[in-house]
Amino acid sequence: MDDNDRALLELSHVDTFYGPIHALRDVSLRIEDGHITCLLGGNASGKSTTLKTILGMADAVNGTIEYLGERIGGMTTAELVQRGISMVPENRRIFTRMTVMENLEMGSYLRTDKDGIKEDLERVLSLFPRLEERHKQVGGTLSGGEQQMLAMARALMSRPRLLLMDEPSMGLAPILVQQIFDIIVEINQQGTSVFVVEQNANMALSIADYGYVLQTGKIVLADTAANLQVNKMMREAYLGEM
Amino acid sequence: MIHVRDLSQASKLRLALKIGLFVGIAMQYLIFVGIIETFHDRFLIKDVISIGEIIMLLVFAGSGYLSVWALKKALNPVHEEVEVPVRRPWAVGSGALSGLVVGAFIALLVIVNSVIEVRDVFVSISPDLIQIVTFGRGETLAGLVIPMALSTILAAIAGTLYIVRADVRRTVVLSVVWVTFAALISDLIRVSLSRPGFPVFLSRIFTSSNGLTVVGTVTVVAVVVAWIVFGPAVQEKWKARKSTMSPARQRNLRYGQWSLLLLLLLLLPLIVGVFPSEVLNNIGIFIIMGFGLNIVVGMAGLLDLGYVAFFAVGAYSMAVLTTLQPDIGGFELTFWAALPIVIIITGIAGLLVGAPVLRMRGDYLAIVTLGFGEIARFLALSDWLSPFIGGAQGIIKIPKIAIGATVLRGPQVLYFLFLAAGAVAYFISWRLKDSRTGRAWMAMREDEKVAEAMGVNTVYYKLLAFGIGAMIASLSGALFAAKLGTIYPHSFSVLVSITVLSLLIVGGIGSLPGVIVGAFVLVGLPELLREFGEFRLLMYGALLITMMILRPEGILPSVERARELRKEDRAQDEVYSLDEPTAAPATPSGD
Amino acid sequence: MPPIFECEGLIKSFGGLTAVNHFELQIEEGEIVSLIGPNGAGKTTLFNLITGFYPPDSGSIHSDGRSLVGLSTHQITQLGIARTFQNVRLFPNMTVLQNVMVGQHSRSKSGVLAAILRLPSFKAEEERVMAKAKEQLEFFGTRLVGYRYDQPAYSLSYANRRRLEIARAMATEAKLLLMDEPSAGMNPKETEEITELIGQLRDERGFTIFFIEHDMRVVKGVSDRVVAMDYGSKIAEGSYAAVSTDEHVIEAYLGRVSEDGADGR
Amino acid sequence: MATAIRQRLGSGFSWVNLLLWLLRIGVVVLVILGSANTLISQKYTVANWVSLFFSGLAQGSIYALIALGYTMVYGILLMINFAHGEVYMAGAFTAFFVASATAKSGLLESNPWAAIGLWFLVSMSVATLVAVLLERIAYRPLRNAPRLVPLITAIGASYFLQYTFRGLYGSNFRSYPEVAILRGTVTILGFNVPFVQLFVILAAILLMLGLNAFVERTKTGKSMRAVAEDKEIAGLMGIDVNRVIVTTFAIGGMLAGAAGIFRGLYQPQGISAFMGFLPGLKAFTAAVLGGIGSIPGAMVGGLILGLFESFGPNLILEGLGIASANQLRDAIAIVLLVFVLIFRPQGIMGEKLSEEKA
Repeated sequence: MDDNDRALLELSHVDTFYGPIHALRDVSLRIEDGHITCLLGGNASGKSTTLKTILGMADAVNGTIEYLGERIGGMTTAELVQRGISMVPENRRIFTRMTVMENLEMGSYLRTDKDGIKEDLERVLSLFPRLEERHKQVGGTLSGGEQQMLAMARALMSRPRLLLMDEPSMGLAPILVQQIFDIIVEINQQGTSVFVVEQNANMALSIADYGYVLQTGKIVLADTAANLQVNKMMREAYLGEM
Repeated sequence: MIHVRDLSQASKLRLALKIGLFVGIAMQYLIFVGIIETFHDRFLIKDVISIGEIIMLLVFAGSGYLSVWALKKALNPVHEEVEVPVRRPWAVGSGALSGLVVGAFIALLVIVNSVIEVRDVFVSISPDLIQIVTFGRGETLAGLVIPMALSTILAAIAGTLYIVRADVRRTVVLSVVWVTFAALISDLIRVSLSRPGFPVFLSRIFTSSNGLTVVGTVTVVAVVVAWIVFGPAVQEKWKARKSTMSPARQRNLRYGQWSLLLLLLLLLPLIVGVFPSEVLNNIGIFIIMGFGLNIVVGMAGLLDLGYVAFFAVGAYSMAVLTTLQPDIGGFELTFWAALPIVIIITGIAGLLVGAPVLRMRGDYLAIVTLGFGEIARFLALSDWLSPFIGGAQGIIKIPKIAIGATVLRGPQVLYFLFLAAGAVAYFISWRLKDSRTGRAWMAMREDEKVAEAMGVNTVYYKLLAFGIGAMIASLSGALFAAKLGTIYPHSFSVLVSITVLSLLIVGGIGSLPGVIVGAFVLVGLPELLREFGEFRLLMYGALLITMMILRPEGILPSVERARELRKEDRAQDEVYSLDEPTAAPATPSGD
Repeated sequence: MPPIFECEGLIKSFGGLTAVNHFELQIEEGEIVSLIGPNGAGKTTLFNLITGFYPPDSGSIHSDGRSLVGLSTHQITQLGIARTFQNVRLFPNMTVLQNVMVGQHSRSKSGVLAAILRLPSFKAEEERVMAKAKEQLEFFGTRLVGYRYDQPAYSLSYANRRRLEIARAMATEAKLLLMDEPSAGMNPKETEEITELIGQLRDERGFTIFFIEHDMRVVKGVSDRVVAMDYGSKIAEGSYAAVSTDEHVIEAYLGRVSEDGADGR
Repeated sequence: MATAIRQRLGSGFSWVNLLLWLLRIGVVVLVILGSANTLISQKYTVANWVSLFFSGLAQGSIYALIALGYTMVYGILLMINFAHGEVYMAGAFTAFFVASATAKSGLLESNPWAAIGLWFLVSMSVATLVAVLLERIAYRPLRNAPRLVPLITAIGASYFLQYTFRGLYGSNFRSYPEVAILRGTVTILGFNVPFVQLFVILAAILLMLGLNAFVERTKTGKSMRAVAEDKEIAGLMGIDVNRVIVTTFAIGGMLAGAAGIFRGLYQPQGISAFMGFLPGLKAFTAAVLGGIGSIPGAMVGGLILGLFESFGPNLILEGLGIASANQLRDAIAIVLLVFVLIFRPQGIMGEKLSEEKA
């Protein structure tokens, strides 16, 4: 990868505190346009905090965050959504009391282009045929996998240029995880850049182009996905040195 | 690095206008709601200025003061500790401008009132009121100009005051405050001064039947000025002398101060006279209840809005047990024989109310206890129970309290009973605070689940708090019944609960001296200011809101509660659990 | 002698999700056992079941042969099980000393009357409780002693709050300490210290320790035995070396290696 | 076996539980006994019961409209807007002055429906304004404060508003002008029902249907539901959470304003600045009864409470031999509140709030 390329999103030397906890220490990473980038790490390594920092939900006290060359620190979430960043939260967190269609509608809340929304709705439903079958069902009655799909579909409804995903595999059976990751690849192939935060390293690396490994708030490894897959230190990062 | 922003002239003017508008609306509020007119009946300085007028003048001045304050804040939003000078022309100008706006509001009111009959809707807008707000000129050109001119000038002066030397500012502000305060309690001063043994002229010189005299006012101002000029030096000297004393003498001095205080407390009714003693007793009723509710709300963290129910149970059971009214009770016990029974009955009532609400969340608990309080009143009012507790007619012929053969008569004697009961309530609260029980309560207040995990049986401690709180309230209720000799259901409305809660909050929840201060401010002051009556609860409401927003810890916060109600403490609850979500069955995938 | 802690067939579900599923475990007196597992594995739920925060759907929990099921939290504490919390839960507006003194609650008994009258028994007990509390705080060196005694807990640094929470749990004179991620949010140096401290708690104070931990350095550093959990069930148990190389554990943490290998896309 | 029973009862078998069970049984026994006694004695005719039914329904519609404001605000902010009863009072007061004006100008005579429409327009606007100001001034600064702080503020606001209105408009009771077209009775299935009751019931139902359509179908309504469910995620969608909260207060205020008018139309004793307190408490009861946070719950809860309050004294209390049972009408509504909060805090239609969420 060429370092002179302008990244889609770039964090440089970011420190974040969460309450009294120093959650991110000097984190730098870049997300290339058109690629899948993953951020790996065990429990409590600071993965979610990274996402929150990008979205301005946690304050970066040091460092800069740039999106398409523009500093986005201090922007409201609505401004970020308008600029094409969208997120699939951890634990899915769909609106359980609203129907599938209503959930998707909320995803396109800020958009006013009716035709574009309709187009995206069709695209999204073709990506997730299961949701089409259940479009009138209330979110809370969906299975875990379907909820994950709905959360992804909802995020896509804002027609993002960058999709942030927080632990899409969490709490799902392996077969579903495989399905979800296949869809991530498809989304990426349709032109959306994806940033996946995952604990499930093997799965994430199997689809990503580039990966970072986070350990107690620090980036300890950064390499192409292929290299990381064979890197011995990977396991160490999760399970400690042997 | 100081961020001094450079504001354009236009935005400085806008700021002053904004403040003027804001204060102008507040002024209109005071006029429309009737405060100005009501307080016009009372003089601050006899035949010179009424309280209603001084309120208006203070609001005028306030707009100027506020506008310069806002200007300062706008120029230097971050660093409070750094003085950023506001140049004099701006101070005068901003003040004057905002004052002009406030005055214009009054002029507008006068004009509008002359065109349409506002009084049909707003009862306070009477011809009298128009006279008051125009300072006697009515609907004339002068009536329009005078308020505007006064307001502009006063606001400009106040604006300038904000930037002048601190001691000048203090002198003016303190003089106004103390003169107002002295005028408010002038009745009390008058009564205290005019008693046998005192020369009659003393009371006549300083106070009149309606407000301070000019001499009185000058005296107050003189005292304030003297204090500002000489006070610091005197204090300094005293401190220096004290530090050279031997420890033993210092201790003696402390003892001396305490015994002096005690002596003062004991002699208070004799010093102040009959009517003020009556007021003191009324304050006492609320101080006792304040201590009781402080255990329930302040220590154990259970927001009880129906506390009046226990006061009522105490008063009613005392009344039923002692009354000589032929068709009710029939026990005709003495006060002292009845008291232990009353306390036990009320304690049981506390447990009965406490038991069903044990598992309830804080806000639900508040509403349910409020409901209990109302139910108690409805029952007291009902015909159904009237054979037992008198219904709407209440219970009469409750005998006076006697010690041996001596019947205690008059507020000056009863005072000692209130003092004793207050001391008992204080003592209990104080002793429990630093004990295993108090710690268990506080732990429960801070985090019920964790308190359980530390071995605290929260069921027991909640009941205990309700029980003890109720018993203390019963003490107050029993004295109340015996003091009045008659009780009616209407004395036990939810307003009592709200008053007690308000005084706790004003004094600082959890703080024992705070209870006393709160009771004096919220119960004592309105008693002295009869006109205040109708606006008492208006003020409580406004106080509750502003206290919660600006100073939730109260005037005299207890040390450990100082920041209890502040936002920052929530940081602990919200400490981020890094990547692992906490279990919430609502999102059932967390650990 | 029955083990200090024993549970069998423990099940707890919330709605459709089984957070703890047929879990079983025994802990002997004097052991240090750590519990690891990915997010959402059910670790904290297990702690909540043991301390009576929730009743289990089924299964048994015993301590020293006594059943804990059906007891309320404060009774369980009295029987000698104390805990700390993942996200430090102190009594923020009480002083440091008061926080720890609350820990002594179930080891003291003076009531309202004794307190009001300041009976000699009350005074003696109060002194004992305070001495005990100070003793626990002294365990952490000079950090929480002296002028700190009277500071409110909210004013402490994060690491000190964690220490205070441990001191409070120690003050319950429990036999079994449950610690939920004692190193969470700590920096590497503090983490090292916590590791050492856990060892001392057992060696010097005789506590049996069962703790949840994500930092493998801590787990490796002090555990006699490691238990790994996923989807509510125990997936491995044994020495750190054995568990950390266990295939199930690696899979739980890193995910299954997809069949088609590296070229997934 | 003993362990099994204890396990079933959960971790808290105790005297308190026993007491609660006794209380439950006692209440059921009393209700049955009282009702049976009354019915057997045949003190009241069917016509009596029908008339109680309709007046209960009308009163219940008023409660339901107020309850909607409680429930919507609770759904979004998890706070009890205790001052909501005063918003209702503000509506009733405003309408009184508009009504007097329309009566004076003759509009009420010449074009009554237009006049009544005007009442609604003005008083609902004022009530909305009060509700929105309340949110802005008293509650917004406390958005992140501990739970009890906004409750105390709300109590303060409640008294502040009561005494402000008393100061502004005086302490007299005021009665709405007579509206000719609402006089008279309508015969339904052979029973005479006052037309004004029917008007209140129908208008309230119309408003509630409107609200339902708004919340279910419009984008704003949906965003309200989204915010109620998960503020953070709603924000992630780009929804302006603050605006949604203000909208919620505004809608609650509108409905309470309308309820104020109904009350003024329907009850002869007139309105005063203190009229909001008890209906507010009762509407809160209705909201809890239906399941706080649930919109249909508040509607159903309100109607049930109205009926309960209407039948309760005559049916249950008189059967128990309590004299002047109607004096206790307000008390039994509050007793109902207490029992619902003790035994079924999630209400009829509400989902059980987990302790963490609560």
